[in-house]
Amino acid sequence: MGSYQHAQDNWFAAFMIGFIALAVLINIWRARAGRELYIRRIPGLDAIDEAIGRSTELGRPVTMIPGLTAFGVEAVQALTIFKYITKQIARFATPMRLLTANATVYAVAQEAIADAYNEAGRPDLYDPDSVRFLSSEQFAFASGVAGLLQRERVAANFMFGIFFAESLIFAETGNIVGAVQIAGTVSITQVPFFVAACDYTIIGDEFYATSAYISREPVLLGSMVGQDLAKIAFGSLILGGAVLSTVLGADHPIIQLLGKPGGWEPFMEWIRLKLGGG
Amino acid sequence: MDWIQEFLPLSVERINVWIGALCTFAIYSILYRENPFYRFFEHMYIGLAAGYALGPYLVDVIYRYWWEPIRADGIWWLAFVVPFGMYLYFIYNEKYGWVSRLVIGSLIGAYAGLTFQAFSSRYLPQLQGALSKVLWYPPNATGEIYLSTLINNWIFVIILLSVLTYFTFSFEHRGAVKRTALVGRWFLMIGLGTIFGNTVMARMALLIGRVYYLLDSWLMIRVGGG
Amino acid sequence: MEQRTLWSRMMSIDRRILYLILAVNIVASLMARVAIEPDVPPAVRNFYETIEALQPGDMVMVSSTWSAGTLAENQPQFEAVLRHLMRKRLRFTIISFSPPARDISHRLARRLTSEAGYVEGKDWAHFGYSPDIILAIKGMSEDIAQAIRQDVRRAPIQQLEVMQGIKSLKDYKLVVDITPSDTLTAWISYRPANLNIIYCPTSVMAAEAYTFLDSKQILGMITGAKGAYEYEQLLGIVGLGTRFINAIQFSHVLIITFILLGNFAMFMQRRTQA
Amino acid sequence: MFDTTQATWAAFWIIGAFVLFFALIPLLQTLPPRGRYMLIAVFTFISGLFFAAEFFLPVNEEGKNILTDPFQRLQGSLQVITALSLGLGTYGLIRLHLRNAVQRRPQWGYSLVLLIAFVTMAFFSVWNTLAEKELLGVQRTPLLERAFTLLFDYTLIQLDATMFSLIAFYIFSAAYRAFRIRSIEASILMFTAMVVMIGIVPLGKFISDSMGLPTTLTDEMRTNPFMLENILYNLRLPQIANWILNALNAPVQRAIEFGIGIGALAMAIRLWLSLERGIN
Repeated sequence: MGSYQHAQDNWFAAFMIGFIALAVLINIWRARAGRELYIRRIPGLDAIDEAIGRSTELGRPVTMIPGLTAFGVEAVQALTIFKYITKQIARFATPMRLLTANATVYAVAQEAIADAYNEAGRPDLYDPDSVRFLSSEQFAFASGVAGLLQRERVAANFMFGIFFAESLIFAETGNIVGAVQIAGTVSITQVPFFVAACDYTIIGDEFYATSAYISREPVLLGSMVGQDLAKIAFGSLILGGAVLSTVLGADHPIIQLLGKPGGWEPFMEWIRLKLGGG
Repeated sequence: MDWIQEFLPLSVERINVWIGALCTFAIYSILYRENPFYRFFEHMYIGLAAGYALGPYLVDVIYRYWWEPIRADGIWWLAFVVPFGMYLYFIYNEKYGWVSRLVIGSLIGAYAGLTFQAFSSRYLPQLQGALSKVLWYPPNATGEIYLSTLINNWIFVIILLSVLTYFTFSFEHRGAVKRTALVGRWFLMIGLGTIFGNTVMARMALLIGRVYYLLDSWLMIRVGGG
Repeated sequence: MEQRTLWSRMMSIDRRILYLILAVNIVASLMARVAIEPDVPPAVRNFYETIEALQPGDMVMVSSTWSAGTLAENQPQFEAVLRHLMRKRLRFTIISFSPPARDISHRLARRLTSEAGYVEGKDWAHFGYSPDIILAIKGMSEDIAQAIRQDVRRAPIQQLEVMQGIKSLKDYKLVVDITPSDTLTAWISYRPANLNIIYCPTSVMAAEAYTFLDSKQILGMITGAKGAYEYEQLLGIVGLGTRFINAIQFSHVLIITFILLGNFAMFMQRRTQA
Repeated sequence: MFDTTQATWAAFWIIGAFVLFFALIPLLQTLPPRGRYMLIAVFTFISGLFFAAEFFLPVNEEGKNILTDPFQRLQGSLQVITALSLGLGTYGLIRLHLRNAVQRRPQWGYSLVLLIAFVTMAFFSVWNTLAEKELLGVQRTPLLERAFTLLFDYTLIQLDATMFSLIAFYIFSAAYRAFRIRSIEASILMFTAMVVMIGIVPLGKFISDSMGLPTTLTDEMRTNPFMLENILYNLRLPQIANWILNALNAPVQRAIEFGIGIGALAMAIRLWLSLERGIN
């Protein structure tokens, strides 16, 4: 199947992009104007809460790892989740460690964790040494994390962000020390290993939904709701299109219009014929 | 004895191969435990990789796309491109760091603008491919349609829709929707399982390539192939 | 003190012993001379047929972005693809989107082409390193001479004999993307409308590409070194893929055995504890 | 060969441009924070608008609109800026290790190793690319050949390949010690993985052949789906593995793709309009 050089190849593309852009922008605007947008509580959050509960029972520390995530959208969202976890454990004075591989993420994390203790009303519990920059080299970072997980026999291990092959080493070590492990990542290639070695895994878009749910940030919420509308549109098109294809045949101009590059011309031709003939 | 003669690092070529083997063993020594030998070669690796990139950056990019056009074609306005790009390097400076965001902003803007073509070319043909799957023998079919094709089309549409349902967040999942989403997560696991299997194969192949080097180039043992 | 049963000891086996088992398995299966014929999957067959369908003199773009990190997966593919292109007497140009890939592909291509009597500049050319794949593809789609300017040896594009009758990517018949990273989606997104793509990913990226095979956005795929082996069988040559395949499949057997063993040991340990 | 007047003019332009752009910085510095933010947002928006408009504006018979040719001319300079942004990583790395070495921080010896490797390789790499193009009168010498082969083919490539192959050991160890069939979903994942891992290698064919399953698909089998041979044929491991990959895996990947695509479009719009918080 071909590709698009310009929107003119099939104006349906411009229509779809316009629809999604409007759905996102209108919802962001609604959220900013103070409308309460709804996002469901995903099961991953229950898993997080359960893991927090277990670690407070054991009294051993909790680790949070943003992996090699560079500073960007995912890092900000991972820190939102870490901040939430820190606020929960602050109430029980459970110690925590946040281990980073990126200098910028490290600086922002320090601030976020200090904030979390303040917001939980326990600024006295904040220990600047609990947020650490280990190394920016992949395997040096991984072995640093593995060493710490083993030495401190952590009770729960949270991994959120973007991960590469080093994820295996974290998950394996966490498993050996018997920690409850929750992972959340948009790196699809690492998800299988997390599913195999962790207690619960938050997959792909769920990661963004989790941080939007926690932070209630209008831009994230609005965007999430807008994206949902787009997914519903895609789903309906697939369902409707499959039925139409079955009835009209898969080569019908209407079916070609719905996304095929160059599908606009045959469709207009067909319309002209219909109008001229009818 | 001939093998020993050839094996030993007595020629330039063999010294090179031995150095290659040394590098391999140095990195593998971390499997035993963290050690200075490994650290030494790790840092050498990072330094070499960074230094190597300079040649292609300077000659394939800066010379080819900047200096040549200014000098040979007299496109004078290109002279402004590198100074503007150099604003990036203020990023570590606290006072002037913000000017780097002008360049980063332009790059981000460019990629955002390019996304519209990517969205159309990459995703819409996939959408069209999914919605043109026929679910029953069509009335005006060209060519024969097998029952197996129809079954696979049904499976395709059902899996696609249930996984999409799993990834919706703006409404409560209840009843049938909840069950569909749950099944969606299970289907997702099939896709992840295939990624798992393929990833294992890839990782093993990389190790096999290394062992092959040691056997074939270093120890000079003819390997595999039936 | 925890009671040390057989199962708990099995569970806490030193990982260095595991590493050794894997290494021994690979050395042994590399040395083994077992040859099992493959069952060539449709994706590989289509890959082969797509190149077979081209006419001598047709132009092919080889996008080669792999470097040493994935050498074992991509080198067998690269070698087999170049051999196939030269056997069909096709013209080709190579471009790389990572710095080390530039030198690796150029050095390897020089060796392979000289064996087949291909002349650089006349039968093939290397466009060097380009830092941004999207801009390069979009640029080449309109005018290669303007977008690339000169090949790695500083020969202006217009003066290369291999480029005769070729103005832009629209005049190419095929793209072969040999890659360990996300270059395929850039080719899919920004290529000229009717330029076909065939794909040589590392196995890690292969599973995700089946959706593109289904939608015909790529016409064929060879999966890592294993795919290279199947492709070599179709070509009737012995390459690196053929040398690696035994070690690949026996490492799979080993991994599966140990996943099951680990789970069994854990299950038994829990039972004895309870 | 080398036209000196042309080169002098080029150098003149370049020096002028550098002076101009660096003189501009104190001027930019007078902007208040809000003004700086606005300026960044404007830069982001305008560069995005250019590419968006190139895509959306109607085209003539040649498939071009008014922005297609300007894009062609800008292409090279955008490549230069991309390369400079890639070079930023190198700059940060060298800056960090230079500081480690100069201030004698702990483990500064390793930083020194890194710097020496960097300088040596950079020297030969630049020399190599210059010699390739016979630029500035640089020639290919035996020393260059020998040093570059040693540093590139027998050191960098070997280290790079070995680094990546370490993961195989980690996967194997994790497979034994951490991959647990602890839930329905982990069971589905593991089972699929195992079937695929055996089915896609020749061993899968070997096992199926030795079980006596039919080896080829005849036309009769194709048209008659309920024939016993056809059912048996489809139970071959390679067939099952391929069916999993093509029929079950493809729609899953497509659903993931749709999620990514819609998400990427939404994020592009947020970044383009500078709506993303915490980043800018």
